[in-house]
Amino acid sequence: MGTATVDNRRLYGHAPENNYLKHTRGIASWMFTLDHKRIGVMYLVGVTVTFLLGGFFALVLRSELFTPNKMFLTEAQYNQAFTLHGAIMVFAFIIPAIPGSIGNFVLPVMLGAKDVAFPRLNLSSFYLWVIGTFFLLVAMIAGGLDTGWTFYTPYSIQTPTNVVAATFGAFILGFSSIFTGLNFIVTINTMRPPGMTWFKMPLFLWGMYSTSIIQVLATPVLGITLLLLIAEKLLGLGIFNPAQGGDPVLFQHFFWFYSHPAVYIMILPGMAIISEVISTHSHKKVFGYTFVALSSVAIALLSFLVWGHHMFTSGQSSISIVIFSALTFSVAIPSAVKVYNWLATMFRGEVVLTTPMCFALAFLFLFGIGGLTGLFLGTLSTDVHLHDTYFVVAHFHYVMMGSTAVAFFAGVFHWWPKMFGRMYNETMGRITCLIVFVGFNLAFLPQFVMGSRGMPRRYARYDEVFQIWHQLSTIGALVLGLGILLGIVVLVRSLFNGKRVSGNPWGASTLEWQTTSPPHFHNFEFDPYVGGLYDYKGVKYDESVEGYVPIIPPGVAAPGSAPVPQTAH
Amino acid sequence: MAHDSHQQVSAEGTPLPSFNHPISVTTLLATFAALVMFTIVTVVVAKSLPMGRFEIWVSLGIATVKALLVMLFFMHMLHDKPFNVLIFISGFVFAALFMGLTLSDSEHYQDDIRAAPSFEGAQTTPILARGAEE
Amino acid sequence: MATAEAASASEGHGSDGHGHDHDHGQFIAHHFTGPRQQYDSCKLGIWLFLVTEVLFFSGLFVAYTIYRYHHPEVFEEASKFLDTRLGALNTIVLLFSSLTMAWAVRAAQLEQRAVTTRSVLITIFCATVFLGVKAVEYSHKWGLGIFVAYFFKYDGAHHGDTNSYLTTLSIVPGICVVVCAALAGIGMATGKPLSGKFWGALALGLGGYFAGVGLGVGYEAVFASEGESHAEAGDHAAPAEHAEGDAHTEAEHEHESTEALVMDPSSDEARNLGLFFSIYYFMTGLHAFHIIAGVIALAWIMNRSIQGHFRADYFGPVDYVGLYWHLVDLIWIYLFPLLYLIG
Amino acid sequence: MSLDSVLWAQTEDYTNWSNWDGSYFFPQQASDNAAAVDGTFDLIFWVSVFFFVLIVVPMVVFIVKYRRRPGYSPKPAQDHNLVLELGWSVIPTLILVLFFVKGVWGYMDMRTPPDEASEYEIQAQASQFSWKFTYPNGTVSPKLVLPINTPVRFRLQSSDVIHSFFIPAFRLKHDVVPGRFGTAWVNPTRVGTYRLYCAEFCGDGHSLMRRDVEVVDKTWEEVMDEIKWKYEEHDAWGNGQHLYILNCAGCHSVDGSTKTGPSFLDAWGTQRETYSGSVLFDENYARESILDPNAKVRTPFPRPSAMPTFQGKLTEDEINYLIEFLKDPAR
Repeated sequence: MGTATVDNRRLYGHAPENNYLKHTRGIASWMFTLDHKRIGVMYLVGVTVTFLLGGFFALVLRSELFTPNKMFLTEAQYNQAFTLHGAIMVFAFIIPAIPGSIGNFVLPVMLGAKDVAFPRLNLSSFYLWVIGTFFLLVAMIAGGLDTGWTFYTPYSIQTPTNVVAATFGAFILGFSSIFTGLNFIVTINTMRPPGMTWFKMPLFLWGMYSTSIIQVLATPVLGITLLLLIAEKLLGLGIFNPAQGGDPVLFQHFFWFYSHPAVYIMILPGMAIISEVISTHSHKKVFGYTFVALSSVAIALLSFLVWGHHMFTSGQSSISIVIFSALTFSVAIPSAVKVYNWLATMFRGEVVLTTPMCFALAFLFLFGIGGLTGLFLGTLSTDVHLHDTYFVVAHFHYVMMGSTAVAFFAGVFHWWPKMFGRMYNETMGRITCLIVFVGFNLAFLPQFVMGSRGMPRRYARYDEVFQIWHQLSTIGALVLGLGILLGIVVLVRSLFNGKRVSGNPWGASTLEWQTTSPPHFHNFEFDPYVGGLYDYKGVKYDESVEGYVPIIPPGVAAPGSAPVPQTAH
Repeated sequence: MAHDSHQQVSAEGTPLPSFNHPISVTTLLATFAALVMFTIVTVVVAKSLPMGRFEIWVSLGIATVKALLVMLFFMHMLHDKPFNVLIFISGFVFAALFMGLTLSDSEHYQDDIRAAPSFEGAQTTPILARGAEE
Repeated sequence: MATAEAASASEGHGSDGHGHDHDHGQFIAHHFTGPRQQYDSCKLGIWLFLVTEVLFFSGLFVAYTIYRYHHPEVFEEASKFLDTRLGALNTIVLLFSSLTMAWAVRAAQLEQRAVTTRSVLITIFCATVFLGVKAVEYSHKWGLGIFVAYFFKYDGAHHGDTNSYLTTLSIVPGICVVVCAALAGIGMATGKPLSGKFWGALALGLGGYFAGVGLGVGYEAVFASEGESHAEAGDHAAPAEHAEGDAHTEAEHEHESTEALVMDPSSDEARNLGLFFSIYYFMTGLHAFHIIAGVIALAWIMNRSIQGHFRADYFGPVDYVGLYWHLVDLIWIYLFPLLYLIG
Repeated sequence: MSLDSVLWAQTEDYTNWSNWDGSYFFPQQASDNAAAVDGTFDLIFWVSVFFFVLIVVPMVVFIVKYRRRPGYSPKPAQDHNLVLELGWSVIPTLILVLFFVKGVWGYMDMRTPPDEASEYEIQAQASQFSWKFTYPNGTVSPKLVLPINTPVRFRLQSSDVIHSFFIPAFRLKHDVVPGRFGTAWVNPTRVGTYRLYCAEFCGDGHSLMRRDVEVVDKTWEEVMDEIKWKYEEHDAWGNGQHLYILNCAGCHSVDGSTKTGPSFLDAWGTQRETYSGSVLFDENYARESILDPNAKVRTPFPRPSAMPTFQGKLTEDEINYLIEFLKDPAR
């Protein structure tokens, strides 16, 4: 390793200047940037805003449910609150959150590439997100929206609220999502560095690749569905309207053909993050790498075959219902395989309870519950009773909020030092995780009980017998909200007084840690060294940079011995 | 990519980059001729041969032959990477899944629709028609 | 729309330059290692985009299949309002445009710049001819009161003003042609021959719309009288030939069964007749929208071809737009038998 | 008694916590399918608990045992093991097959009505935001009363949007889709009062679309006789209210809120705007609107009116009762 000829501090240290945050200045340099890292940061800010907005509606509706009868919202206002909560969270937060922010930032750096394949497309994808979200806000302000995020016909045709603006917003957000997915597939396919074959790719990339497959294949169907719904509202197309001989259940088929796979657009990036975080903070290669990698692809492909389980009570044909139930169970297997492989990764590892690791452990717990409760809903006879009750609400919150959002937090805390070069307060980070964990369980465990006891979802008023469970849930939601706010405070404070970190504070092994923190504006000043995958013996602690540096084996040209050819920019 | 940028490349004889496969004019014209022929055939068949319920399958079969011609020759699938071809084909596979599973359900509940009296609920006026009615 | 992202990486830093005296790096984005990686990336990108297009249209095909499967008789009746000959004519026009597009790609690969420009121009021309014929078909149906389900009011006697519909549809293309011609004049006058050439060519290409309208109107004028003689001869083998045409009233008895259906507007059949046309308008309308997007992309390609940007190792944009164009053709290849050739 | 409490009656013995006599996870088992559903639920529940423990316990053990600490250096470990991978793929698969089969089995029982069920069929008509039940003898009532131990079939119909017919105690749920029939059946096995909910979001009053289901120890004949509204037992206003609930309440409120049609609150005897000019809301206008809703449509409600004609559906007496009710709907 004596071949290192360049200063490790310049290569792997903290980057005071010359990093992507500072190399150009001014609002315009951000607004028109083609740099995937800046786009990632803009996404991060954007989805935080939508998350807070969606969360605000969640707290409003949970507060209303503190008592069985009217507290401060009329039925109509309550319906708008849950619809906007759902629509904003699904379309403007969860789907773009991880691919848009962390994916954009990390994916090309992990590949040792300078950017994603289509930087302009990437920026346009961000602006489509902005425009789409804007239309959701237009719907919120001008006329509201009360259909539920599923826009079921014929109610959505009949309601006087602003379904057109909202569906148009979701339509545009769909294109944003498609373009991100397309970009990632191409980037991973054609821009891997020499030496990184498919099965030497970090699992994050496998997860993002699977996600992108779904985005590209499923989202267009949402596009056409929403376009048909808009035409239905504007022109009276009649395809989904029984008043003109149309079939409202056909709309459900259309909608769920996208929206069930969309659930995996939400969870797969979360799983991708967890694979990285657990491996890095256990300092051990992910157990059963091939199985974890291929299970992502399996989930992506199987996710297209199960949409019918959202319609088990719609009077579906017996053949379809049995097929869909069987296929639904098949998705459970790859998910279970992942969970057990993550556990086995910790076995004989060197576990450090950093904040991201705490979130990852919370993920395992919550995803365990979320995944297992899915079995009740895939089983036909129990689903009939549980369908459209709070049991379902609790189940998908465990998967979306408890798993995806918690994984998102894990990812943000994991890559935060890389993104901004500062370390947050670890103790406060762990406390955040604890509050989120406790609040979340308090909010949603009671909902399982309510649900199986027969509490239907989307109810502004309810029978007194459910009151105690609703109250527990409301208190939990408030605790959860506090935890999330605390997390944001912890992170934002670190920007001002956080300790400066080196390029690799965790001792991680993937390529994004082989550059400075924050990264150079072209990601790497020199081509990174593609060593063994998850080889934690391939890094060593270097006092001079107060962080880890890669061990370049003898015989390999050291970084910096030949500068990367920079084409004119 | 190795070849000289200032060398004027003519239509014949000059080395082209490995990803550059021009299709011959003969092939293009032959493909077009076949496509026109199939279009005429499908119209004639549909309009003059009484085939009942097989007609749609014949029409779709001819359309598929035409689609294959376009894909193989006009879209250069013959020279494209297998992965790109796979990607494109997978689009049709998923569309077929979508159609098949939806149809398998809707086929069943048509009886319930036929048995029920015609829907008598309120007809919602489309937004673009509202101004005219008030 | 299709090209924007496929070429986003490649189109780039010096699109005003004159290709032949720059080196190859000109259109290679900085994050690619070379023309090959760029070409492969963009090509994969455009294929993925085509997949999204296939799935985008798949929804309409599913809706079509479901309703046709359950109401075959209604679809058979409805399809008689569509003119098979005009449809076949449009199919061939579109196939021909695919041929010229493929030719344009070949020419770009071989650096035959004039051939590329000309082929793309013919492609644009064919595209707008297609739209012109489509406009005649649409305005004719609107004249008969055939709209989407809610507005559907065909009763066999309704005679809206077909010509005013057609005129309205022609306003935008007319403006486009005039603007292009004006820009061509300005370009020539201000000493920008390349710009003048491009706008002139585009005006010519867009003029195809009016050729298409002429073709459609002329067709109706000719076949309306022929339809009459067919009706007199009692030739029921090809009723669709009479459905179009101003001689509609003469051919009215051809539609007895159809009229029986629509006479009772509350019947399920009548409602489903409206559904067929909802699907028809949505499918063909979305297809026409893709053609318009394609024309814009083709115009962009034509401009770059006139500027001389394409070379043997940089012909990608022509190829990507070409793939998109063939997909639009591919969709029509299926729409034609599904909508026009029933029964 | 206000009208709201008629429409959205709460029953004490269901809503009161101390009278909860279901299990921890479930309300009372009041149909013969309920036990099977609960059994499947319990099976999945305990298997899930087992696997959940199998996740959490190793997780806790690992983070304690393998935490980074001075003097600890990890022993070498495998990073893949095919037997293990196949083990935790195949064993869950087998268990899932069991769940699947049990689920399908139970579901088919729930979907297939026994032959006896075809004897008694109740038509359940859902509309925003009420339920209307037509009994086998033609009696129409907003109440659902079922005799114990007699299988009954429901024919579900919606007059506007999608609703869902959900009775937790029966473990019964079926969507009510407009434009088509839905079929469900149940064999009630326990006397009591249970809840009927709408489980598919259907608009503003969705959460108010809950009703009582009574299971009584009587025969069908007794039930139907009891449920039949006897005009002679009530005054004209009461009869009118009954008819209002059955026929009008879906679209016309009596509390001033606007639904599909105008509210009846304080409307009687006032001038109302219609597309054909201002009209006095009196007996003549009420009668005309009931028989020919399109004659004078109120602004700004859509024209033609969404209201069906009641010509031939209501007798002269019934129209008079209704008018009596309309004079003072908030009595």
